[in-house]
Amino acid sequence: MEWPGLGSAFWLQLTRDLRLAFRHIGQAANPLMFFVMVTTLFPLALSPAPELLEAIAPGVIWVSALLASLLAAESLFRQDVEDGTMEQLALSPQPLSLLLLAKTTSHWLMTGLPLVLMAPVVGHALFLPTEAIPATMLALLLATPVLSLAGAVMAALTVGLRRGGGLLSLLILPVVMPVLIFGARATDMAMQALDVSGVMYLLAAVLLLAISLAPAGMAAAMRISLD
Amino acid sequence: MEWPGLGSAFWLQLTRDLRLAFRHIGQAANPLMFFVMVTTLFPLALSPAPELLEAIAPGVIWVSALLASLLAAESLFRQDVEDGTMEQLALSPQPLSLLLLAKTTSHWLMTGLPLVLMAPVVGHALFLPTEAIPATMLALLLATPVLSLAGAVMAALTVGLRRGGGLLSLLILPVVMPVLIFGARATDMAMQALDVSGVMYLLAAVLLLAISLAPAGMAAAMRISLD
Amino acid sequence: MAEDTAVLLEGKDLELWRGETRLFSRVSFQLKAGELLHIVGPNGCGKTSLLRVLCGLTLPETGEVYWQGKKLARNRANFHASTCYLGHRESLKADLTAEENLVFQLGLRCWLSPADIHGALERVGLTGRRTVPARSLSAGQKRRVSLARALASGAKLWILDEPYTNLDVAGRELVDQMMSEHLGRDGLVLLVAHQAHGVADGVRRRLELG
Amino acid sequence: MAEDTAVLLEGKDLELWRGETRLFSRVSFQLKAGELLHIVGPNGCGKTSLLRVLCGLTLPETGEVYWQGKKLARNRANFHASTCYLGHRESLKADLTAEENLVFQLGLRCWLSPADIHGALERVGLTGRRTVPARSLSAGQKRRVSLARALASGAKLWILDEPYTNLDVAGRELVDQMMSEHLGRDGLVLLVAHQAHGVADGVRRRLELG
Amino acid sequence: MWEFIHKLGSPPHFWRLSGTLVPWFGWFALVLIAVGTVGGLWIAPEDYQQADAFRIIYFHVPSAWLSQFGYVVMAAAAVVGLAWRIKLAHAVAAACAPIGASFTVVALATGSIWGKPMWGAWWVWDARLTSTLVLLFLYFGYMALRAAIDDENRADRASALLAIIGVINIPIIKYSVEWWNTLHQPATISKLGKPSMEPAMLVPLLIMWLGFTFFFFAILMIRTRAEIIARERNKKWLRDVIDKDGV
Ligand code: HEM
Ligand SMILES: Nc1ncnc2c1ncn2[C@@H]1O[C@H](COP(=O)(O)OP(=O)(O)OP(=O)(O)O)[C@@H](O)[C@H]1O
Ligand SMILES: Nc1ncnc2c1ncn2[C@@H]1O[C@H](COP(=O)(O)OP(=O)(O)OP(=O)(O)O)[C@@H](O)[C@H]1O
Ligand SMILES: [Mg+2]
Ligand SMILES: [Mg+2]
Repeated sequence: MEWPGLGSAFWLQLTRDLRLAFRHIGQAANPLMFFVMVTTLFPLALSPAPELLEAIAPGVIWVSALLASLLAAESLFRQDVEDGTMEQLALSPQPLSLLLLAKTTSHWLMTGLPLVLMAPVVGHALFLPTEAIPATMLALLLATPVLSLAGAVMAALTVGLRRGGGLLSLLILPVVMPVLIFGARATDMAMQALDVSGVMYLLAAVLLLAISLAPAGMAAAMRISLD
Repeated sequence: MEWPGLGSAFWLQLTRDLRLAFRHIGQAANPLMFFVMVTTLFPLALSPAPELLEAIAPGVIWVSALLASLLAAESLFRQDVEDGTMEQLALSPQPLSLLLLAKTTSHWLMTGLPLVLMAPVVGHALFLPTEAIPATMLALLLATPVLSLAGAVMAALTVGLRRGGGLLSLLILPVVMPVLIFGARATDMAMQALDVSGVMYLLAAVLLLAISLAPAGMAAAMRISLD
Repeated sequence: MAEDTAVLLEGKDLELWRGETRLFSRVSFQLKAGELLHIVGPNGCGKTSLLRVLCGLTLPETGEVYWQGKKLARNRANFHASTCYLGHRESLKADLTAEENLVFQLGLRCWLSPADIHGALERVGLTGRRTVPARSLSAGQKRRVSLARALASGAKLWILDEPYTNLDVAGRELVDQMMSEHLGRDGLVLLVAHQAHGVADGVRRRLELG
Repeated sequence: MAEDTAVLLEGKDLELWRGETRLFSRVSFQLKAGELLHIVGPNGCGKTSLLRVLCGLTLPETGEVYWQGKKLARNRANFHASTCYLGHRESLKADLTAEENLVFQLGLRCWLSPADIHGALERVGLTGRRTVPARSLSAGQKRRVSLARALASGAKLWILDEPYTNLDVAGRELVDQMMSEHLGRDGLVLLVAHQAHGVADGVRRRLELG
Repeated sequence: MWEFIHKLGSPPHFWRLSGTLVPWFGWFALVLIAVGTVGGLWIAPEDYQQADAFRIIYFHVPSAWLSQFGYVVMAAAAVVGLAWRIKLAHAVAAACAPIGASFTVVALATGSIWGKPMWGAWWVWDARLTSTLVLLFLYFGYMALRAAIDDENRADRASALLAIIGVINIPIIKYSVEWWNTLHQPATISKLGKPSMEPAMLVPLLIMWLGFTFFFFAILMIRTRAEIIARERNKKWLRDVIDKDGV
């Protein structure tokens, strides 16, 4: 037997998910909306003293990035499992891990990437010093995929289950806390004009680790959930 | 024909949704855990200096309130619509608005109430001055239902007008932002030992408005979506 | 005008469009107590859509549905209290057991003792599966839960959309029995089914769509 | 050992438990090219579960499934490339049209020209519904999309779980034709259906469950 | 190896083995902890800077150690359960979670009690403290996931996977003190060669550590037996055993 190669399978899955996402543009917009709300909330709600905002800027950016991706993880696989298309993916000759990775990628493109692109805007809103913004964007670029991947693994674990009770968040947060720490540290150091390369390397390493391990984890978890 | 009264219908719907969320009573702890985590995130991301934490405490508490209500809102009605139980609700002699209100209530009990109850703990972790806590709890008690109701209307809209319906969900921004801002303001003022009664009255007014208008809105949107 | 001889359910030239296509038009019928209307037609001719119009889920393009002589929009609650609709999808909460599902769905429309619900579940042969969540029931068992709902609902009008789906031979006979008994009780049945039903007695009519 | 006379699909004493109950045990069978196995049994006896075990979705408690003599776990990709599974649920993305759905699902398993897919859709009589999202297709039309998938997949082994569901008379005949042709092409069919199928020729076997 | 795993993997065999071992472990633990407590709280000399406050170390360190060790045991059991499909291993993992969680709680509690005099705060956001908190969350997540799945078989496999994923956190806890310059005490005991602690303080600590470990295993076996009773409730061998010589 012969079947299409990995590349085309990945591409097919990716494009399909993106098309679906754009048909549900509303749901896709939610995390972004949340991100904007959060970042505008702080200046509005707190006494908007620039130095204070500047001090909390890293925390706000990173936590809202984390929470936004968390928000989206919930609905990553659920629909596919409920309408039975996931079953068909598991029954296709393509490795399930690849297909789920593709789904996660599209998910990242819809939730993670916008955050990276919005970082400058948010940064300005919070009086983040301009020189800290490139570093922040790079750090986000490295970290958000990790958040998506971790979220995907946990989503695959819990997809069969009744929702609510914030079980998913309970599972994701512990795993991603280190990423958060590193990321925020990167922004922090950049603000003090320190050398961030060390942290960046660390984030990159974590990302590589996640990319290499997460897909297998997702696939295993998904096969269990489908059983 | 005769059928059970509104009260019992409301109660039935409420208990069913709660049971769906917490099969085991232990799961009722998850939302609490969730808030503990969210609040631990900020100190992680920031340099954990007490005075800084104290400064952002209001923002943190209110952001996690927003998150909690958004997290579940997206799929508040979707599952019922997809598995066809919503159809049966629409075909029951009971007014649909009542049943949807009951669903929203259970959602609030799962997401909003825990936050209110955890506020003291969270506040303490973030060095929120003790005298600010009662005001915060009251404000949360008034505001979180509004968030849940707004989220529910949004959910009804997104479920209904599928293509791009989510964009309508942006309409809730004008509703939600003021609530958040006033809420955070209340905490802030309480921290400075100012008189918060004004803000409280305002929040209460918004709550009454929401309770009186939202259910009809949900029901209408839902009937359209079921057509 | 609610004696049993009177017309209970009536559709007056109903018309429905979907996108560019007109599904049906000028559909009219009357149904008295103890009558069964068997709606037939090829796939996609609009049977399900018609049923949804009749139970008030969909607004028809033109035409009206009357229940006990009143427009449906006027006495919706009254109408819904006396109808039971079984669609293509069993509407069950996957995480609740069959029993819990029935207790909730029926609890909204009538007062029932647990005994009644057990009785219905026993009638459809699900006593052995008390503790199983609906998710892991088999397709036929899910269908049987819906049948139990119709039984216990005590509704006057049954709207059944392909009730035979996924049922084994015994199950299909059960459906026929249920319908005959219901008609005997002066109940009304709106039936959509591709295969011929086995209701011998009672007044039976056919409506050809498409 | 992949000549057509050889055993292609084999199940060796399979056993499966669900909760406290044992669904089936010591189920064994062999299937050669051009053979159809009709699995029958009352509702809830474990037919669907058996099919899921056979296509590798569920791990059996004991026993093994062999494809072309190799354990299923060993050559999963190979096996899945040559099987097509139609479950109780048609697995369609509600927001995509029938065509888009097929293009994606089949694109993962074989190279197809749009013409092939149009051909399949035409065969099952859905040419008129090109632009309709799967959500608003009728139950029978959805089922027909799944049939089109089986047709276009060019798979050697068809696993059909109640393919007749929701189909009108013409549709049921279509299924029978499809199966006969497939068997004629030395294909294998695993069929679960409550009513008798209309496959005249070809080797037909029965497996009673429960 | 293979035979051994499968022999141990059979519930009846484990039942017999644990039945004989539990009392031994229990008594060892009791004696060691008693000795260690006396040694730690009375015999050991005062710390020249912390006075008596430091004595809490005798409860803090062992429990903190067991909080991690417990997780490793749980993950290892999970691996065995997934790889060889041994049900007993899953039972062990399930039994392990609550124990590890409670030791983590103790570590956190004693730690913050100690932190009050040392750092002037119950809690500081320091790497090791945080990662320990994360560990607690991991335990909770594991238990929550298990509770959320009705079908036992699936619950076993899913939660096993989660346990394995979570192992990442252990090295972070262990080496957080080296990776980040933290408030928290760096490795003072575990430093090979000459520990930077005088024997009179060290010896009781080691005794405590040993006692806590025995205690851990005793509880683990007891809880596993409970799990077995729950899982094999309608198996014949279990009924026979229990009829013969009780639980
Ligand atoms: C909530 C606060 C604390 C937590 C969560 C915590 C956690 C831990 C952990 C996880 C270990 C490693 C145990 C091992 O790997 O064997 C440890 C060891 C230790 N902790 Fe703490 N700790 C806390 C507070 C403190 C305080 C306030 C002190 C004293 C100033 C302290 C002193 C020590 C010492 C001396 C060790 C042994 C170091 C070694 O040799 O590895 N801890 N603690
Ligand atoms: N937006 C649309 N554009 C064109 N056709 C549509 C649209 N939405 C629905 N339809 C058509 O409306 C019909 C709905 O049919 P319905 O479900 O009532 O059929 P049915 O008689 O129940 O068929 P079945 O026997 O398969 O259940 C389908 O033919 C479907 O293709
Ligand atoms: N956790 C559980 N406890 C007890 N029984 C269970 C559990 N999960 C599933 N079952 C039973 O397993 C069986 C699964 O049946 P399956 O879906 O294979 O039946 P089927 O032969 O396909 O029936 P149908 O003809 O209705 O499709 C059902 O009888 C169901 O009640
Ligand atoms: Mg139909
Ligand atoms: Mg079946």
